[in-house]
Amino acid sequence: MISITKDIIDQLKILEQLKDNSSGAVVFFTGIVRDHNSKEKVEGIFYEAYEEMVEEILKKIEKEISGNWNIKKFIAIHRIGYLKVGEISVIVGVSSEHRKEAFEACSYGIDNIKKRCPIWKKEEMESGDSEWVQGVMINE
Amino acid sequence: MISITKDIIDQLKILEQLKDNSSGAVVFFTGIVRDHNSKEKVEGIFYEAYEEMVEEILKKIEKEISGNWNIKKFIAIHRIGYLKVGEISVIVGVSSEHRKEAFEACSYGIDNIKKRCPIWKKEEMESGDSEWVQGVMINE
Amino acid sequence: MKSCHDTTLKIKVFGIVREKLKSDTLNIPINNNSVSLEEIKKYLKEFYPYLSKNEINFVFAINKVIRNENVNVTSSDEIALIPPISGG
Amino acid sequence: MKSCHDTTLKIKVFGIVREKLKSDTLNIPINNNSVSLEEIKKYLKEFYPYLSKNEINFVFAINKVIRNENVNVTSSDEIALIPPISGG
Repeated sequence: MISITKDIIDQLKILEQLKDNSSGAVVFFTGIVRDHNSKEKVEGIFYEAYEEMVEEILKKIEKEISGNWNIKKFIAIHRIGYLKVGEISVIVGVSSEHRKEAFEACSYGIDNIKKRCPIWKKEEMESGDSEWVQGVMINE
Repeated sequence: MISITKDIIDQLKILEQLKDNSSGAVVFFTGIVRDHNSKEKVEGIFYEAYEEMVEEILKKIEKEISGNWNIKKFIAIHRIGYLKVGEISVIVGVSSEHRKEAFEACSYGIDNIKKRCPIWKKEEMESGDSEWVQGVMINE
Repeated sequence: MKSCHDTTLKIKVFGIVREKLKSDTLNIPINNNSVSLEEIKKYLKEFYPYLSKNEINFVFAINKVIRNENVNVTSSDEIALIPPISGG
Repeated sequence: MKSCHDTTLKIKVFGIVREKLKSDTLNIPINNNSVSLEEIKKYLKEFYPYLSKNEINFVFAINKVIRNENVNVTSSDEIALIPPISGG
């Protein structure tokens, strides 16, 4: 299950959805809005996406993961809009029989979301300033 | 925070405890009682531990992790007693500024729990049979 | 008599580019049925000085696929300008 | 006159060993103040035939630390027999 959403990400619901009685391992990654960047205190982050393209790429990543690892369930959700410090921006969860696969697939998922999804963020500082984060060229 | 417990593991509580506004990443592993082994349907698993020694080793692992990775919080809990299919036997969670550290530390945590903690399990099959799982020599 | 500018290409823009140019779509008038990405780039850099600054790098996505080659596009294609990304 | 068996070492056992031997503690009478792990092993294998079977491998933990060397222990040490582990 993959998606891009404006809603608060409900971790417990996702943990429930990952549950599978034939799986022995669940690995779960969450990205959280930090209270600082390298220079300043941060109050929140505004995320913007080319939504339709992000969904296409998330589908591709899901397919690559199912092809490369023997996993049971895969969930990847990226939130957009304004998020306060401590809120979850992205979540990647994998369940599988054995933990090695779950770790590898989860790590592949988040790495590829960051490398390939057209999403942009603007940090809103405590000082009142705001700044678009200098990103990396898309590698899709 | 490390512990060995007879109680049901409350994932949401642990996710809350891992939360830290200065951390950008949380990685979370759960081991779950599977409904099968290589031959048979499983109904539950009985876990037994040399509890005091497990706690010593969990403390060591925690210390190694704090020494080797720049992380914010580390939680490792192993449950003992009788667990039904779908219940969580072990949980390892890490929060850190960046995801690489969280993935590595979490994976190190569960690998070392499996290699070094004196814990034993006996599978209770649907057939009514039960069997101690052939383990690995402790590597502590 | 045919008008000089028959068609308009719409280019989606996001993030810092959308903000700086104060629009989520850039319109490019074209004479022909199709036009190459290089020509679009040239046009954009001419009419949107912000995009000719060195610090803003971008690639195009055509129909939600990144195209690094200099392909031709028409007004029926979905074209987007993708500056450096920072999701996660 | 000193008794032949002055002291008793207590050995904690777990898992399949505990179940097979129907006890979580094995008592070993010793003559001296201290005894080596090799001697304990020899005694256990003699008096608990289950432990001399090939399929059951084990090591000792002394005061919660695995000791592979043939150290000496006394009755004040916490001694445990650790068969292959299977946590997680």
